[in-house]
Amino acid sequence: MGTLENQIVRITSRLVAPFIQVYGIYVIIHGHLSPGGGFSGGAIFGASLVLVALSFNLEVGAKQISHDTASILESGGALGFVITGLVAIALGANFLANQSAGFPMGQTGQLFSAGAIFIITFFLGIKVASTIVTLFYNIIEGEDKSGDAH
Amino acid sequence: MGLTNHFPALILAILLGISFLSPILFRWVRKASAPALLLSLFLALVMAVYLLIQTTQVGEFSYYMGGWPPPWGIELKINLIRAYMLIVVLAVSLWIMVYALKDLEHELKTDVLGWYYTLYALVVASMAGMALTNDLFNLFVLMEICAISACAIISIKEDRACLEASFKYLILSAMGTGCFLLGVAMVYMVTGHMNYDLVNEYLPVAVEQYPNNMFAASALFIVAFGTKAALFPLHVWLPDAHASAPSPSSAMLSGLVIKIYAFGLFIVFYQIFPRSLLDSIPLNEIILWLSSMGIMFGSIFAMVQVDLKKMLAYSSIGQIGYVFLGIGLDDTIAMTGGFYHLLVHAIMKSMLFMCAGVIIYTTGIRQIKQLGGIGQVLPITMIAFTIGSASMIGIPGTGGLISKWYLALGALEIGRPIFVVIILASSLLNAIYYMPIIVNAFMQQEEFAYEVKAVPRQMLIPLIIGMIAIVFLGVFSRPVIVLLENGLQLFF
Amino acid sequence: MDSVLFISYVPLYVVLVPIITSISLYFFPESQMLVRKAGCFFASLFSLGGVIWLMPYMLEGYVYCYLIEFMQFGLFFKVDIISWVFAFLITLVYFLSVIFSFSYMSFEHNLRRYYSFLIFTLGAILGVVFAGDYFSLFIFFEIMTFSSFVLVIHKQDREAMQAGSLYLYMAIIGGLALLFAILLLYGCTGHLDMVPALEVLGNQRFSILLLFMIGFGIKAGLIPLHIWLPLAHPVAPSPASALLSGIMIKAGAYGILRISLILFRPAGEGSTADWAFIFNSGYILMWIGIITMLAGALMALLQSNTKRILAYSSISQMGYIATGLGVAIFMGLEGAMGFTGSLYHIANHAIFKAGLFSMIGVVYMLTHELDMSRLGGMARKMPLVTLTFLIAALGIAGIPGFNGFASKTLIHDSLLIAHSDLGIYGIFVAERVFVIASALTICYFVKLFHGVFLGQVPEKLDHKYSLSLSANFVMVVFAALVLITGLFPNLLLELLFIPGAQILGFSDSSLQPLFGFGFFEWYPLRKMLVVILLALLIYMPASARGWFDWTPPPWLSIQKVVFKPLPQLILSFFFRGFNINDMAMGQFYEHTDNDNNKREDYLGELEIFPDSAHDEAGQSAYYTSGKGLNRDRQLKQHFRSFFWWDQDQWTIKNLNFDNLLLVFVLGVILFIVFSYGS
Amino acid sequence: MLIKIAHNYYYMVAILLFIIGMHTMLTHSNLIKKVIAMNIMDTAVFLLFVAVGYTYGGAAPIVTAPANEVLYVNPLPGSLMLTGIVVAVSITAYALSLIVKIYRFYGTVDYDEICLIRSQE
Repeated sequence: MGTLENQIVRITSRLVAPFIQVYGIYVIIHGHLSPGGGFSGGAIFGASLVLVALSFNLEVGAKQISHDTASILESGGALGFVITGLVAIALGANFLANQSAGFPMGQTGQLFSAGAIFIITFFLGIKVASTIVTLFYNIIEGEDKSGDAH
Repeated sequence: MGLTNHFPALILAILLGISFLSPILFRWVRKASAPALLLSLFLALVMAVYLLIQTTQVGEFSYYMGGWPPPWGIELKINLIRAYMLIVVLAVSLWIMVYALKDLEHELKTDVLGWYYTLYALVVASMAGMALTNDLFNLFVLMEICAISACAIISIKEDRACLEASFKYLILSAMGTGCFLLGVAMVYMVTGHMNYDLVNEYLPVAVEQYPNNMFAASALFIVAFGTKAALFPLHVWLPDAHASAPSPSSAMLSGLVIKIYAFGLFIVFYQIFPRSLLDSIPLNEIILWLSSMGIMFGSIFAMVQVDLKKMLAYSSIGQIGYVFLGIGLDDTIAMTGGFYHLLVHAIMKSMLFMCAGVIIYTTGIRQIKQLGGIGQVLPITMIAFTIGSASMIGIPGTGGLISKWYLALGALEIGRPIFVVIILASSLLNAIYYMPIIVNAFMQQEEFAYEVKAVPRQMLIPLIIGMIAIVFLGVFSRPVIVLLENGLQLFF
Repeated sequence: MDSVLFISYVPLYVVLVPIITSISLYFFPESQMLVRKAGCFFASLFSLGGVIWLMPYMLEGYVYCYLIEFMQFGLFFKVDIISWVFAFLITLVYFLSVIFSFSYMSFEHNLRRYYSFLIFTLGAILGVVFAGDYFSLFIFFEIMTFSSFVLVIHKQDREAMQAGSLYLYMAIIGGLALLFAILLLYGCTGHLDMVPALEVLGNQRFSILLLFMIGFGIKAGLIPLHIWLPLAHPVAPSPASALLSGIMIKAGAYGILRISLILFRPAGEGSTADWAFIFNSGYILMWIGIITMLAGALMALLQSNTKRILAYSSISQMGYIATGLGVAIFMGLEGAMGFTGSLYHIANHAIFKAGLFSMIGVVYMLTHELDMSRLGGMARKMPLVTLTFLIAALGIAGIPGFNGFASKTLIHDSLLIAHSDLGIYGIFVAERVFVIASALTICYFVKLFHGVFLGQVPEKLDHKYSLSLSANFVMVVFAALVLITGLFPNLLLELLFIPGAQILGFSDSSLQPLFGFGFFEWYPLRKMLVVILLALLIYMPASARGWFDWTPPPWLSIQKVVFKPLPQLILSFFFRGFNINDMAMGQFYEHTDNDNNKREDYLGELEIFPDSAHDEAGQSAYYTSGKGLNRDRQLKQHFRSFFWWDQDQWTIKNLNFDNLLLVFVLGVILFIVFSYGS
Repeated sequence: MLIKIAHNYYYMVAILLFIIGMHTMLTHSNLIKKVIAMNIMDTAVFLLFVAVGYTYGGAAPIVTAPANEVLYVNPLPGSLMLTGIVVAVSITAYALSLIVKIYRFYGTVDYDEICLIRSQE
């Protein structure tokens, strides 16, 4: 359906989406430096993907990130979090330990600082973004099936 | 030194890890997913047993997440009672999972099995976390995780009853956790801490300064835990949720999930609240009377049920009352009984739900009146049912008697024989609704009228284990009782 | 008497061997009857042998056996001579019943279950009498109840199921009463040993005694707790009836004996125990016994079913035992005669009642007929049965030369002594009632004997009967036991019962007359003659005018008057409450399944209910509450219009209601907390 | 009394929000509105928490600022509430997905209508 409103929405969202994504990534990787972090950034990033899928259709959305990929990423993000915690144990400190486990702390205020926090935030970002996408797909697909059921 | 120091965190890490891993495993290496879940539950159980042994040797000890001590970091604390809870949770969930593997194939679609394992591991992980954590806010988060995943293992079976029941459960438990969070906010406002021990340290002063605040908080806590644990008038969600869920979920929910909240209330009452608060306002009285009403009404409601699983669910309302009675009686002996009942009921109610699951699996029957003569065709299942019911009634030789004995003794100890009467009356009511089922199942003259599938061995073995466990708990109760008595001394 | 302690595991083996045998026999396939019979035979023989082996130790002291860590309190066996008497009776009667089962049960179904539970019950009953503390006693008592339940409902027809469910519920109530009593006792004393403890019980002694009496009285069949007995004993297979009537009810008597003569006794010398309390409890027990005796005998006279006569006769004979015990209690340390009398009667009753049930069982086995009106003339067909039955009946009637005579004489004498010592008129009345009840006993046995063995043989039953050797053996042994005991009454008295009385601390002056008691002197014989004459006086006119066929009106039945309405009332109260509760609280217990979502959910529930109510009490409760249904419906409408909400929407899934409930509870708790706090 | 209340106005706002949420929960039959009400209730508690942690004139507790700043806002409630929000979001998402499925069965998300449909079956 190529109505005008549709076109406006599509073009705008196509224009805006990359910026949103970049901003999301920014928020994620600056989680230890400024307000924000894995959850906020992930939510922003995930919203951009949802935006694309909403303004176009499911196939286009799926080209960006498919349902399966999203759910695998979701598990992977959470697993990464747990593994980071376990790495600390392997390094001889407590679970989820940071400096005491010997993660490099870097210079305060720099991007690569705060040791494991950075990694954890990153994994969290992946997890949250993919969760939002998965939720979206789940609900949308449920709607689709309901059309058949009625 | 070494890996064993990290066991408290490793238990959680392993359970969370497997819960995130299992959808991936299920997608790529389908055969490995179920054994991996069992293996990790088993590993966690081994660690929990190790923790228990360690506590008996060195006493209470803490684990700081990330190496941060309490005011800043999250603290996991292990003492005898917590280790006991942990073992109960892990052992019973491992046992249920063995049964579930077969039953779920029948009750669920294949493609959601991986997600079921995820949710199951999440429920177990959150319960283990609730047993271990020493931080109010963590407790809140874990309660929410537990609530969502518990709802999800109901609604994963997509029929209407399950969906509605789990929606209702979700809303009510969200209200419950809302109340809990409000209570936590009030405690935080006056103490500035979340850690149990620190809160406990600062509360006596705070109670004197802001009594109203703490009164409100205590009421909120009771309602929050009461809703979650199905304390009597707040139990409304339970029968639907537990009856409509797939049988392993019912076993899990009735056996463990409601218990962990009772444990939470125990922690709040006896570890967080100062004695002066409990003495000045009748919190224990409220718990006592609510639980007594639950014991009586749960049994009475169960009597008129026609659906087997629904009857079991109502019976759970009565039985959770015993645990709360133990908490409310405020006496070491009674509390020992309550905690013992927690274990015994976890096993027997799970086993009864498994029996119901076997009956549904093999015959498709849910109505009680259709069960006449079923003992001839499903002997082991019905013997398991008999032993479970006997334990519910409190027949000697089963664990139910021991817990009732201790509860009643505790009630006498503090001079409240009325609760003994309630316990015994409820035993009678239990007999009235369990006995006819057993008698009809075994002694009816007519043949069983329905078609019966063969029972898979995988479903029978857990039942046999359960029978042995109940009889064992009834006969050799001493070690557990001693453990509980030692563990409860910390709180008095 | 110096009592020596022996530590031996024989009591444990004696209890465990039958139990283990029974469990292992259950796993044998149905077809291997020989193994099963042999297993039962040898298990009961082993128990008998073990009990006999214990005898020399018994005469010198106690045997202890302690299993620590078992069931929380440890399993504790302590066998003294009183326990031993019971155990010996149990194993002896069991041994004979097992042999009798071989021939009797060969035409029955479900033998695997029968033999397993038969022999299991043996272990449980032995556990009851060997138990050295109240907790062990309670455990075995309950196990005994549940395993004997299976024997009661063996036939599985409607009658058996009804009797069984009544038995089960009564027994569970009894068990809970026992548990409560034991809990209270433990709360008072801090231990559960069987030692005198009247002083420490304080204010709770009355409730403890009452609860114990309810718990044991249900098993013992004392009026008014006897209602299950005449239903349950006749429906069981005859060997099992023999055990139920001969042995099982003695467990109740054993409990009463242990409670009243050991627990409710002052501890040691110079204690300030409340003898008035002891006297009152004994006096009441005696009267319960007297009433039980008379009412049981009267009810037995009015029955026409042979096994039911025997069941009522059991109730009546339990009355004798209770009377003897009551006298022993209220006479304090002077009550040795009453005690020995009732212990003697327990032994005698076990033998002749088990024998009588076996003989009636033989008749039933051969003719498949229990009703006296359709039997008759069996004396010609089964001479041996007739002879043995006659001996056993003479025993129970208390004719000199048979065993019942000795024990009844002792109990009667104890009443006379009590009257002459205390001079209470009530005891005199009791003694007269005793005589009348004894006469009635003779009457109903004459009636029973006449109905079954004399008269014309009905045409249907007029053929030749042959009987297996084992059944003959069992009957002959029972008759021989009756005769031996009856002819040498002092033998057992001096060997077992007097030492038993010595354990309980009865004074020497009261024990003295029992040595060399002159049973066959003119004085006791004269009493018996009076009884026989009285019996003839009653029987002649009554049988001629057909008084024995009178059916008592329903309002005389305790079951109809008290025991049925009571649960009905309670249940219907709950259902009614349930109903109102339902209206007010939004039907929250209702079903969510598709097929149960009718608007009038509660009505639907009630209509389904009769099928799911498995016993009469439940069903009648349903009907009682059903009567009020219309009124309730109107009430419901009223309630609906009362709230400003539209009540129609308040169904199970109504979250509004649930949330409101939550808020309401929160509000109530807040209110309570604040009202107390400030 | 009134002045006390006025000083603690944020508590009052939080309680007001909580009551609004509860009222919506109780009176509205639309399931989605119920979920929204749940969120309002949660938000009330979050507000309360954050208000508890706030210090008048305090700055954001970021280490990059020069060290002469003395007053910091307590960061703990804020970060805890972030977790709380995550939890609330996940519950909302789950509740909404359940509502979608309930809609599939009944064709409506209104509670009264669901009851009506069920009573007519």
